Amino acid sequence: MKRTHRRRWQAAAIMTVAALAVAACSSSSTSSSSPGSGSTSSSAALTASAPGITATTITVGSHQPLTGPAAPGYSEIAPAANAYFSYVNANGGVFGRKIVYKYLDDGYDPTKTASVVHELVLQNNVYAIFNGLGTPTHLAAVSFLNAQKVPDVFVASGCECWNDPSKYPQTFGWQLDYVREGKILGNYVKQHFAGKKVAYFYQNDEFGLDGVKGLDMEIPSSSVVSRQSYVPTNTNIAPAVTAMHAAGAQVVVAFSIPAFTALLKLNSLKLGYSPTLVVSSVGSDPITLGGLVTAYAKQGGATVNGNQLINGIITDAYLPALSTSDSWYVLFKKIHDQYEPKAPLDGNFFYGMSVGYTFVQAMLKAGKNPTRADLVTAIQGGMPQGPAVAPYSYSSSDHAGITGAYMGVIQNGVVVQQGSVLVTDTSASGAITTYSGTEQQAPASGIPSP
Amino acid sequence: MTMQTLPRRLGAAAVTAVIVWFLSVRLDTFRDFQIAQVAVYVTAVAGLTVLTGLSGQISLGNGAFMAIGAYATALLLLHLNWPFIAALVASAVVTAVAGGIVGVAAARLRGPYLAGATLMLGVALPALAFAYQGVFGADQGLNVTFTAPAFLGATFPLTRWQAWVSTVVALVTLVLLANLCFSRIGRNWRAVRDDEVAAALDGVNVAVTRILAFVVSAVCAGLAGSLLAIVTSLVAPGAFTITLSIALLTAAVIGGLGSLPGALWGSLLIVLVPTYVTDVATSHGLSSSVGSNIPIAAYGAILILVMLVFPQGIQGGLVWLLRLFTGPDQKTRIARDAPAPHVTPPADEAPASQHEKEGTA
Amino acid sequence: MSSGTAPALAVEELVAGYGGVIALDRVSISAGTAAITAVLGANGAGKTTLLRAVSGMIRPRRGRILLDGTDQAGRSPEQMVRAGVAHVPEGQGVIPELTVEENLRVGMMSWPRGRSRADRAAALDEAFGRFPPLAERRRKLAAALSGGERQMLVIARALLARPHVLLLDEPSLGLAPRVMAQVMDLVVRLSREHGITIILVEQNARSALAIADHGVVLNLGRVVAAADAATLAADVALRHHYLGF
Amino acid sequence: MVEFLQFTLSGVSFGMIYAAVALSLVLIWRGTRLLNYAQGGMAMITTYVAIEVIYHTGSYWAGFVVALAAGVLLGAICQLTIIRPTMNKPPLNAVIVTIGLLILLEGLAGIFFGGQYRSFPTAFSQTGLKINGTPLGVSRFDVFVVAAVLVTTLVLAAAFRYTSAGLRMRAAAFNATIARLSGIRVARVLTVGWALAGLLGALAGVLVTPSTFLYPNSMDTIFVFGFTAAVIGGLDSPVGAVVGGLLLGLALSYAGGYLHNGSNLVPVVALVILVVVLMVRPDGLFSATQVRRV
Repeated sequence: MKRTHRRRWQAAAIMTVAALAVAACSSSSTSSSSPGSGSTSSSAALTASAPGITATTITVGSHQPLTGPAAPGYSEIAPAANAYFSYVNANGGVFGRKIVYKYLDDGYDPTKTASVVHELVLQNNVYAIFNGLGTPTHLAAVSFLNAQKVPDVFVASGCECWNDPSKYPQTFGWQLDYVREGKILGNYVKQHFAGKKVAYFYQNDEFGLDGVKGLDMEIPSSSVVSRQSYVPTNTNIAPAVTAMHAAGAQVVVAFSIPAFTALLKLNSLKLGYSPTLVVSSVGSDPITLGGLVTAYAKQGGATVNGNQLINGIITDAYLPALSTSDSWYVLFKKIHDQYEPKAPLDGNFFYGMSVGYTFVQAMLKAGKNPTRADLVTAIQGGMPQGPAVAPYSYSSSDHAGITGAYMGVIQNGVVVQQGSVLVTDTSASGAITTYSGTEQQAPASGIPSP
Repeated sequence: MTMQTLPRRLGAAAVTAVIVWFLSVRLDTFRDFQIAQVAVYVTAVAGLTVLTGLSGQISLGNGAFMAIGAYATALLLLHLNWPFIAALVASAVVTAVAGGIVGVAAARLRGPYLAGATLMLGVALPALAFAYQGVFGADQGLNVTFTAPAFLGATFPLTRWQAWVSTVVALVTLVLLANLCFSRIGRNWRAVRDDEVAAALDGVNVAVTRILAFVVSAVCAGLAGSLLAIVTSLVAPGAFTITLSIALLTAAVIGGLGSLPGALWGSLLIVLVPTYVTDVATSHGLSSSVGSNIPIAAYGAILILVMLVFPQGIQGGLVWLLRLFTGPDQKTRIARDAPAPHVTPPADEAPASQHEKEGTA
Repeated sequence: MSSGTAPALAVEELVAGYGGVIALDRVSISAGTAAITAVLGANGAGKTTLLRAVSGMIRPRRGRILLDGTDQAGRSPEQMVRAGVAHVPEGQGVIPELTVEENLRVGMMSWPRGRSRADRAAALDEAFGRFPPLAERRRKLAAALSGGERQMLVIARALLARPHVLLLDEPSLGLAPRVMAQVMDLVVRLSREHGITIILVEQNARSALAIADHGVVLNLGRVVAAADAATLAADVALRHHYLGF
Repeated sequence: MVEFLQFTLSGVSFGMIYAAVALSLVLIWRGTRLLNYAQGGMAMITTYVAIEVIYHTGSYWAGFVVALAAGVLLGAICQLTIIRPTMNKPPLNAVIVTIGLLILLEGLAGIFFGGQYRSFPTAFSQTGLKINGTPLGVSRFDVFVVAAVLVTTLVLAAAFRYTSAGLRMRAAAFNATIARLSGIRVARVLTVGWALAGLLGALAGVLVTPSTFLYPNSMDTIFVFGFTAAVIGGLDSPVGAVVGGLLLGLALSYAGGYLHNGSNLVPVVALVILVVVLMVRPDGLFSATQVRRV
């Protein structure tokens, strides 16, 4: 018996060594298998201006929900950005350097996010983390990145928490944050549906809650008759819709992802309930939405197509409409067809391209041999307006990003702009003003000028 | 006997600690982070392997106990600024209570009924973080700030400190568990697992024994959750989905159910395999929808294969190899550590127990 | 079927066991057609293992199992029952969750597909005719039966497989003496009237030898004696030594 | 009052889905004493098959039938290839194998069908039914869902009770030893059990997907609730599975509708119901154990 025990624990100890040795081996193999990093880790200090930057490459990393419940929709963003980078690389790159975009799957699980971000920074020596997706996920990485002084740029989440230069000097938001978006939508509802009964339908997380926060800044609480939240993992939203129906809401403002905007439509259909729908840009992408509701439409009695079911949905947008008349759409479609033809050219893809474009802008502004600090300084110095319809707010005291959007109505699968671009801030008192500037045209070369 | 072997286990633990220390200093800081992760999982999996392997109770909800430990730690660090060690102990106490409650409910349940109840627990508990957003912060969860002590110097990598802390906690847990397993309590667990009636006739209090097992595994999960809080610096419901609970059970069984070294193999598997396969997949320039799903598919395939090739898990396989050199005395403990297979008699050759007795008499 | 000369069932040099344990060590037995062969011995002697080996429940390691002269060793239970060997295991022979009639229908599962509903119905009626108590309860769950009725049910089910050889494991276990006597009578009738070869495993050696033509004594997996039932019953030393009466 | 009616009807419609999943679990449990954690994943795969067929043939019913056939096939193949080898190993091995199968299937779905939401057409109109002006909150399709599950259940129940094949399955499930000694080829019967379970799972998949959309994880939640329903009803009882499914469907619908912030509490409510039931009856509402103990 005792002998057995001794042997067991000796065995355990020996095996531990063996196992950790295995870990060590797999370390070497992983780093060599990740493009660029193998050389950087050894030679970065000698020739390149910063970790992740060599004479020939800029390696940036990201965490994305490529698998798991959050993958639908979001998993196309990184490939889209990557497609834009490939286009830039093929056309001279950034000061001759090619961008190596290494995005890893975190399955929308914060623990995994922490793991992959540590791997990207500590092992693959990325220059920056770019467009890390998701609020709870990125929150698991943000303090580590700032502690490591790694630029954490253009987070793919509309949380206003990224705009905190004193706490997170390395971190920059990009997209229109949900509070601003809520204010702009709320403002529209206040103006156009005064006296009507309003209901909120929102995802029960930071996205929905911040959105509602913005709405409440504009819409008088007296006119809000029902507030229904949903959980993305539970697709039975019949109770929520029934409640809004019963409350007699004539206008439903939705901070929902496309699938749940579609389910909202489905459940209204079942109740013979047809309120005016006001949907945040996240959940109103006509391409995605049209595709999702087509199935109902097919069997919906009449032989309508999906677009007719979503016609008249009121929404906002901070990126140009996906119409052939828009220079950005023309550019991005060209790149899409060349580098990622299989992916659907929808709002998410457009988003990925646009944020990729912004990153190239920032890298060009950061200079020929940028340090990590140079990138942060460059962005804080203010960024020229890109594909987005509204200007960026970037300054040393503001890391938010896009500041405004225009209202629009979905007609035949396209968001048709209503009125001019509106800009605002995240404070309850902050006014919503018309933006006088004009939308930028895409450069002929498709690459921003330094 | 426990008293005599205690020093040996402490010795083994010390040896392992030295090895880990050496590796943590030699390897790059990301490996430190992985060591910390492995330590976190080992702590949780060891508790589960005892619960399921020795006392014969399955749990698909130990992720919930990790969540409880993690939130307890986060709240104490956040609002009361307790030192981590105090928060760690407090979390253990809290999860012990939670484990007790669940254990009482579980004591009457068997097999899939217990699995179903614990599975639902694992699904439902994170939902509370949304229901009480004021306290638990909904999906954003709670931020945890954890820094290396000043005396180590400003340049000391945090990940290494995380690795050290987690490893120490894990090793202490393992030593305590080892003593428990071979004490009277451990023997009672096995007795109850193998034959409740016989155990009861021997004067073992079946209910108490089973509940105690739940408490122990809950405490281990709680400690792991507490460690996870300081390793990921965030406690959010997204980290404690049912996927985590299933990963824990998987690790326990793959490693070798009821074996503490097995807990280590299982944890290494779930930490290293995904990272490794991902890097291989992405480095071969596959389209992201394919490349990102290959690790998932591979992981599933590995689970199936290990279970078919090594019915007793990795530890079983290793011991079998070891026996080739060190004689048959190892066989007994596989037999002892493995759960009694009679719970599901195979549809074909299933000798009714009295026949077996006659056969082996 | 078989010519009276060749034994209906002959077991030669049979070795079988569980895991590392040898439960049967080169056991040889031959059972004449329509005869009752009692297999006796203390607990753990290997009696049940012998039946399980013959019915294919466990795969013999060595040796032959001759049915009307052809070796059947290593066949599965499904095949053995089709070959004409029915095994009534000790204890829980009935399926309590099924009705009495369903339990009996299970007995006909080995029949070739071709057989008509009428044949099956007739067979059922015959069984109920032979066991009136079962007929009364045909739609009740078998769980509701008494010990004796359960034993009837199990034997009736075995007979529905139309066996040449019937393996009975402790049929009298836990039965009241009067019921036990009925069961023993039934066993005798099965051999005499229906020409079924019967292997009877019994703890209760006295009553077993009373009805058996032939007896075999096992001890620790080996045959220690094989003779006429009468001879065995008369052998005082053997009785004291192995059969405890 | 109208709301109550609407909650009830939509609760029934979802409840029947849970019932179908629960039934498929019960089928396998009764035969093999094994819980198939991959049931949802298998249903997800067969639903992808259905979608491909529908979009190529344009016929819903072609997809429907092919999905069920695929379910039968997948069930049988899985049992023969990876489940049978685990039968004489420690029971948890089989459990882990099914979990591994689930993960494998979800990975393969991602590889071959991509991770995006796919919408699934329906056989009948999704526009809501009305009774003299009052919307019921359910569509013709929901009626079809309920009918399809009920009919399938009744057919199966009848087959189990009155056919020789059904008797074979029950005998094998309750006492494999006796079954084999009576000439029933138990191994074959178990494969058939998995095939039928695969069929029920596939049915649940095609019926629920129009209201959830299809993606590799789309059946996860459905499986969890189906499992819960099966446990509530008692894993040995097909009737229990249906009752458990309806019970859960209704309870969750009311909880979502009447509780403040109910959508968050849905899983908690499910847990409470489960615990309460199991505390009163540790083997579920319709457990067969009473019979067993005799």
